[in-house]
Amino acid sequence: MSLLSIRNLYYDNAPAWYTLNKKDIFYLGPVNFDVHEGETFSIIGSNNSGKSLLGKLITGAVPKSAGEVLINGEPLDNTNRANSVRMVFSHSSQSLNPGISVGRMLEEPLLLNTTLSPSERFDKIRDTLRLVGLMPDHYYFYKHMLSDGQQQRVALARALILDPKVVVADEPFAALDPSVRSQTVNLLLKLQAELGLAFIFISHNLGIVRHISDRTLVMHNGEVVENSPTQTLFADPQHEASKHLIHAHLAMLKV
Amino acid sequence: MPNKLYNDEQYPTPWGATWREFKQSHIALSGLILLNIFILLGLLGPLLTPYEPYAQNFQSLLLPPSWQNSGTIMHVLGTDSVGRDMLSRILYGIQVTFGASVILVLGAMLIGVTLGTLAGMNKGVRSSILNHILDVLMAIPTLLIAIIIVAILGVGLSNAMLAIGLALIPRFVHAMRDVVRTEMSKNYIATARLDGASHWHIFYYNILPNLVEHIIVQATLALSIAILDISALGFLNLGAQTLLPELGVMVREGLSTAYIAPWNVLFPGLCIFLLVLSVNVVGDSLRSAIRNRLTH
Amino acid sequence: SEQRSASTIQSGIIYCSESSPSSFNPQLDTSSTTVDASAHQLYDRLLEIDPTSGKPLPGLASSWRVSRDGLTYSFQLRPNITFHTTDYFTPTRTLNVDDVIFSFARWVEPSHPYHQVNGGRYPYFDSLNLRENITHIEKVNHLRFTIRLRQPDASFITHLATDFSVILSAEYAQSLIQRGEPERIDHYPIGTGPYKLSYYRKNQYIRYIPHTQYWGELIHSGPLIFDITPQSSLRLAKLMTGECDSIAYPSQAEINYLEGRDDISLDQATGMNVGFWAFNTSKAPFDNVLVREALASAIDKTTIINAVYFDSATRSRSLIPPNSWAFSVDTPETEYNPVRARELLAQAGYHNGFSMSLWALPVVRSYNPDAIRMAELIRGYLAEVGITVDIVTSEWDNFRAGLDRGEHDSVLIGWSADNGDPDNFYRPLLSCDGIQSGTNRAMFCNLEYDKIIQEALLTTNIDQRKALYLQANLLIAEQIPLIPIAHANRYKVFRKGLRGVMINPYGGMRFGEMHKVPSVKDK
Amino acid sequence: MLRTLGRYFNLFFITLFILVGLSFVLAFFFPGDPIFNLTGRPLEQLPETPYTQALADERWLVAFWFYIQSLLDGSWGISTISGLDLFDEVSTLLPATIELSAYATIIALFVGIPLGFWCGLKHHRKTDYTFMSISMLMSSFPIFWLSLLLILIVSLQLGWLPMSGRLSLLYDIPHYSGFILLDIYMSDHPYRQEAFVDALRHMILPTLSVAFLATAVFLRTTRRAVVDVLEKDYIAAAQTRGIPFWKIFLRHIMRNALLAVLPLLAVQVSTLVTNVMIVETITEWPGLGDWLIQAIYERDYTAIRIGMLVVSIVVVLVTLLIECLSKVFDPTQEQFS
Amino acid sequence: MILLDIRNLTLEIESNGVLVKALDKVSLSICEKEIRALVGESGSGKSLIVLAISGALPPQWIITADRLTWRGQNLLKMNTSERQKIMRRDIAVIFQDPKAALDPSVKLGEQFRESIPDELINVRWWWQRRSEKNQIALAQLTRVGIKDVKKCLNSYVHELPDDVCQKFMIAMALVSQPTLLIADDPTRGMETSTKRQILSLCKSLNHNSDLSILFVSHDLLAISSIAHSITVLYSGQTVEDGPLESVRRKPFHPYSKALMDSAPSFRPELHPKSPLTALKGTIPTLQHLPIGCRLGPRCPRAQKACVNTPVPRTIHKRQYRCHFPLHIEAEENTVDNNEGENL
Ligand SMILES: Nc1ncnc2c1ncn2[C@@H]1O[C@H](COP(=O)(O)OP(=O)(O)OP(=O)(O)O)[C@@H](O)[C@H]1O
Ligand SMILES: Nc1ncnc2c1ncn2[C@@H]1O[C@H](COP(=O)(O)OP(=O)(O)OP(=O)(O)O)[C@@H](O)[C@H]1O
Ligand SMILES: [Mg+2]
Ligand SMILES: [Mg+2]
Repeated sequence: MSLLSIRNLYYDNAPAWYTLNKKDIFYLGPVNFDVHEGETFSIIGSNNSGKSLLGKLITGAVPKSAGEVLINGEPLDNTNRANSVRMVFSHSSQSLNPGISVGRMLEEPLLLNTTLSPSERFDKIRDTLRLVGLMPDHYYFYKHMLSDGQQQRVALARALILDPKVVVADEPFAALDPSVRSQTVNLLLKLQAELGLAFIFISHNLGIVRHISDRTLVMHNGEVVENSPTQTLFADPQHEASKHLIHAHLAMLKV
Repeated sequence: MPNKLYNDEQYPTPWGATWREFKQSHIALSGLILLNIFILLGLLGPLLTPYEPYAQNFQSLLLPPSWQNSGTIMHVLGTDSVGRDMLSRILYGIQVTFGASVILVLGAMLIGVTLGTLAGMNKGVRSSILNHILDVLMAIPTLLIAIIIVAILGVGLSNAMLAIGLALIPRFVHAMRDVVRTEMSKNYIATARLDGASHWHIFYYNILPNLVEHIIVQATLALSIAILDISALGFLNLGAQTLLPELGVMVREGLSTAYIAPWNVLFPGLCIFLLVLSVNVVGDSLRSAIRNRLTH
Repeated sequence: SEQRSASTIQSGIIYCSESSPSSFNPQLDTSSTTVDASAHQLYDRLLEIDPTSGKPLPGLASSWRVSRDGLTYSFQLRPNITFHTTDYFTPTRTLNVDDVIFSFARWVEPSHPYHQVNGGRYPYFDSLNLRENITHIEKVNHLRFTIRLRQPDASFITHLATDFSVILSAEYAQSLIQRGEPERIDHYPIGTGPYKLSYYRKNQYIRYIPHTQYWGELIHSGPLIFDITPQSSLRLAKLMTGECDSIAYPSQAEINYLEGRDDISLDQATGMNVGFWAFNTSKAPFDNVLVREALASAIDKTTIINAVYFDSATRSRSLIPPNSWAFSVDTPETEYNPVRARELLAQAGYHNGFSMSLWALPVVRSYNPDAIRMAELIRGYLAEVGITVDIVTSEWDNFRAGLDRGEHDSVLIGWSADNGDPDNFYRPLLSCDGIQSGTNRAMFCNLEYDKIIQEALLTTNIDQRKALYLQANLLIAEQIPLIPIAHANRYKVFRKGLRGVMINPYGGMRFGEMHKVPSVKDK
Repeated sequence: MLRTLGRYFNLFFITLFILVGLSFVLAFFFPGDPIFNLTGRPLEQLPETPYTQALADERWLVAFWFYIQSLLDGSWGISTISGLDLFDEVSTLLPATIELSAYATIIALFVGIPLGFWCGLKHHRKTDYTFMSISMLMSSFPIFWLSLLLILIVSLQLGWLPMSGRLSLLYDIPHYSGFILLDIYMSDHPYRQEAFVDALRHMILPTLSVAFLATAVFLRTTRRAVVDVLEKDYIAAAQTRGIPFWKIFLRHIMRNALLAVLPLLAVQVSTLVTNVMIVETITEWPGLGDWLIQAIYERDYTAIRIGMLVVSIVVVLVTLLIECLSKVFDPTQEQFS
Repeated sequence: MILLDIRNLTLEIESNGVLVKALDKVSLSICEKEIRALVGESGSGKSLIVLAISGALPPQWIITADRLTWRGQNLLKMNTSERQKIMRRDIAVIFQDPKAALDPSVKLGEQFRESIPDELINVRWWWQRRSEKNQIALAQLTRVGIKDVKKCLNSYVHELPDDVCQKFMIAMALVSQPTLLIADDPTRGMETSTKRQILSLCKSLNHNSDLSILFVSHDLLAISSIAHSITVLYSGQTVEDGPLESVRRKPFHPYSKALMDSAPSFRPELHPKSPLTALKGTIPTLQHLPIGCRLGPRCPRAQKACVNTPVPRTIHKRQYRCHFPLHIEAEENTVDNNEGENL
């Protein structure tokens, strides 16, 4: 049975009749897919195809227009969301609060979603910091004292601290350079192996996608155009859009 | 070993970084020292004053400051036309003017920050109406509000404070609304919201720590406005009344003898000037310290 | 032409006055502001008073006669006296008896159509109760008339020469009635005086232009401007920068300062005025003589005078200043004695003192340049005998209204004489009638006192009158309805270029005789 | 852009309505009889009109409707103290206030903004620090004290300039527009030239007092904006494209800095008006501020009501105008926040 | 011929009162027709080099170099107008953040026209210039693959998505027909197909119009598909420099090796989901630079000698700075490799 199922997810931001400020209208959907335990599920697609939006829809950061997100067969809502599906946002300079320390940042989900005592919380935070390869001392650090890679780890720690089942990561490596990126990739792989996490991984870097993901979903203009195992996709893309992306990637490799 | 990298170093908190930037400037430090002196004088003034502010010494009317030929050391800054010691009155005046300003700024801040946060955190019709009304209110000059309030409630320091407070609230609202709104669009707020945080929690836990500095900067701005306005209203006889040793009132009272005893106008005015200057310097330096901290 | 234009424009006189007149008719208002702005500029009287001797001189009336019984006065008017021609009125005839009769009838006859216009109160005449005394005014021919009195009044002639007995235009009044705007008569005045009104902006300025057909001598050819400047310090400043040629009521503190300047002239004379502290005797505890005496002995007048008047005033013993013929040195005074003040208070039953309001005149007046400062000083003294003082001061109109309603416990105010007669002090300030007319701020009504001052009017014998006034002084010293504080000197402060300035101890400013010589420095 | 204009137009009318409503309601808050506060006369003395009828019957909503009408046709009531028609009063006083504020603003703009640019371009150099310190000192002056000091020194000590008023009262200039220089120019007064010079001399002190503070503020805001713009990547990028500095300055620096300064200036309008009002009372400039403050001393509630309405409408109008301009010119702000 | 020659470029920044060397003796040269890649971790100073070349550094920073020349002319000694001339005609720069490098208040069309040098248009009258410039703009934008060109020229920056701005910047840089294009991370966040399009454009310009490129990026895949030579930067120091192929095959510097290994695309042999090789730790911040070789604390081969800054050494057109390089069986390398790895 699948851990996370997306059923007929739709999104559109067609403005209501009374709003004067008509924004660009974007339609997304229908989206259907399943994610299994311990699986890495990648979403690729061209710019503005709605990948990030899909990620937000899944986690509930943006309200969906229609459809269902099921976790273990149950609809995802405010009561079970925090413990099951967590999001790591793409732009790292805005994903951590500069005004509070790492410890407080990590404590927040615990405060809101658990009934742990302060000392238990502290222990949990320390463990999670270790888990993502940081030191307990980082508890007292502020955002500006951390390097990009460390910041990404903190964001990850924040996502992991509630022992979720699914982590949605939107371009977690985009701001990282190759060597730190490798560290983080290794970390993710390790965590997945240890905790049985499912990852939904949104990226432009097809090299990494190919390396770490089990299934890949291709989006184009808000629609899912292909959803197949990664190796199959890279070997034989079906849709025009996927062909475009994958051939371009392979072409660069060949040189 | 590699992770020990940072351990031997004391990293400042955001506050510490601001302070470090702040104290690099001599001007900022002198401003701060001056401001602290004023705060001390405001608190301890009554203990330091050589005379009661109302005590009239009929033997020494309109004495010039002590460094002038006919001045005496008994009245360092001279006396006014009813023989009250200038220095004592100024010390009390600092307490009245500065104290009233601080109190009213605190009040306006409390209300303004609350409203501003509400406006910033709520999108939609509610906040946009609130915003427009407040923007319009902000455009109405303080003096006008003071006039209306005086017309309704009569003159007096507390009414002047009320008027200036009313005029200051929109400033706080405006500033806070903008800051909160940008904060609200940050990803970490979205993350917190996904954790099921309530509005109040988001505000208290996530936004407030980033807001404090802005609030302080706004407060210094407001404080200098408040001091200027309170004394201006006192000067115009729309605020504190004749008998209160308020600095603006003292300038007005000194005016009747301005040509014979210019120190009666000079010293209280100078005191307001220095008070405002110190607040401005501190506020301005704080602002640039925050800016520098963010860029470094 | 440069030269010519410069001199003509500079020949205008600017006088910095202290506040806005409430109207341009001194019959309606005894305040010096109104008087200064109208009495001698816009109007003439039947008679004038010689400022030095105090004797009556011919005015619009070229001659007059008093009957032997002192009850009939007959007057002969000058012929061919023209009224002002302005944008709002063009006269068709010259002055005649109708105008005089109208001017008197307005305040004498309650049934007169103009009597109620603009308030219907004529404070000067009301306080003297003159109306009761005039039986009728009779036209003999168009330039001759007689006035008949009920009983002889030694001061009647002087009353006719005061600032308030101005002659208005009956023709103008008639035309206003026809247009249905009678209230304009006091705001858009028509008179026979040396100047006519050109423009008035409340709180800003009054512009007069010369009345070219003036019957008297008119030396000055430029405009006359009253620059209304309530702040005394600002008036002084304007005088120094040359923005004013003369100013009203220089603050006493500034006089010394002005003496040192060579571009400014300073004339002074003891004023016919008195500044005093009046107790509201209709209110407890001030209805108690002991309390009043205690208050009187609690303050040190000398210090107060020094602080407020800066040696430019005479300490007063009684209501009248020393330069009045009725003045007598024998009047006793309450000494400064705080110990006794406490004892008196204790006797009156106020062992722990009490609190009272002290109303301080909010404007500068010749008799009190700075009532607020005086009030602060008094508060200091009273605190020492255990009395808490709440100083009340508000805008002048409100202030007066409050006084009229008797809301005050005590008030710092004063009186400037309108003519040289001592009755002008004694009657308005403390007689029972004075309460009605709003001049008796002590709300003091003592039949014995009224009897004394009434008697003093019936005789023309100076010694007899003087004795009677001394008797009144004694009564005041015993009852202490008010504490006379000082008689301020009158000053005329003007720039050196101004000529023809004269101090009139009895009344308002006269600009008719002034003119300006542009000095080298001014250019 | 049209939409922005339309929105501001709407906003202005809504604001106007609120202010008019406020002034109507104020009449009830002020001490005394609301009808008297609205018209300046007691009910008995009022002529029989639908408006007075509505007032008498206490049908306040209807009365409010007529009140708006009466405001529109200029019958604003009379002053309780002077008895003068308020519309006439305001129309003579308002130009004086506008004149003073306008000249002060112009001076501040023409001194403060170029200096601000200069300091911004030379930022962190000696001149910049000097100007910054000076402007910091300048902006800390209490306006009334500053004005007094100027009078004490320039007028009284040095005797260079007259200290009060708008024109020596000796010149009898008829009132056409209310703007004194224009009126003198239009009049056929024989001493026109001297009057003109005199008016200019009178103008200097009050204008300078107001401009002094405004200049300091303008200088600081402009400098800040310029420094901020200079630190932007696009300036560096333009430089690396080899575009000459003056072109960069004109097209990029000036434009963006001014766009950043403009909304800040809108906030300054109310401070400016407050300062103008205070200076008016000190230098006896016959404007609305002096008049209003006089009115409050005398509890002239009809005058306060109208004065407050007029001043706030003018201020709001100017503020909205500036904001609207900045929205129109600033493409990044096109949305209506 | 060498176009741009940088030798021992040092840049000192004041940070909290102390001067720190953000760039420490960086050397780099670009020949005619060469495409050189500049890689390095985030914060290693790549953008600073770009700024130093283009002369856009804040004036208070101290820049020193043995050589910083353009076709033999010393750029540091030039006055503004001479330098401007070179920047206008020969060198084009694309900044890292395209949106920030465009003026928000000026329409893109105007900015584009502004950067077209007058020499490129040969029309008689000045009023024809505008339309001529517009023609050029249209052509250029179409070339980089912007779809709605007219709309793009009529928009402000904030109205366009990131990737369009990026392409716009590239088009604007290329319009002056420069000899050298310096592109700071031009393909960040681009989808693969667009990226490829841009890269082939660069390539063809390099081929046909002899355009040299300094290509600054993290994207090893993109680099490997386009660059001829590579310079690797670590924490403000050049660690290795040489032809791309040989560096990729046999990196001398441990850091270069780690870098090459980190790209899974380069290692088809790697099993999916197997861990990638990575150095421990992170790049030091400017305030805490280690002395000597800055990789020291993270280097698997580090030894005591590493506290001294290694001097650059050259072998077969390749340069490296390491005391204990890989793949070089040099006799002076006395230290046992195992010991290094345990450290
Ligand atoms: N609340 C929202 N959050 C994100 N995108 C939204 C939202 N509402 C509308 N959109 C629109 O969705 C479209 C898709 O944007 P999205 O960021 O998901 O693309 P993307 O595939 O992530 O692109 P990129 O590869 O550049 O990150 C955009 O045009 C955006 O305007
Ligand atoms: N304006 C500045 N003030 C102070 N330090 C700066 C400034 N700009 C850059 N730095 C510092 O210089 C170092 C090099 O930064 P640079 O921007 O060149 O890195 P980069 O290699 O371009 O990184 P990225 O790949 O993320 O673009 C960094 O440590 C950075 O903190
Ligand atoms: Mg995205
Ligand atoms: Mg960079």
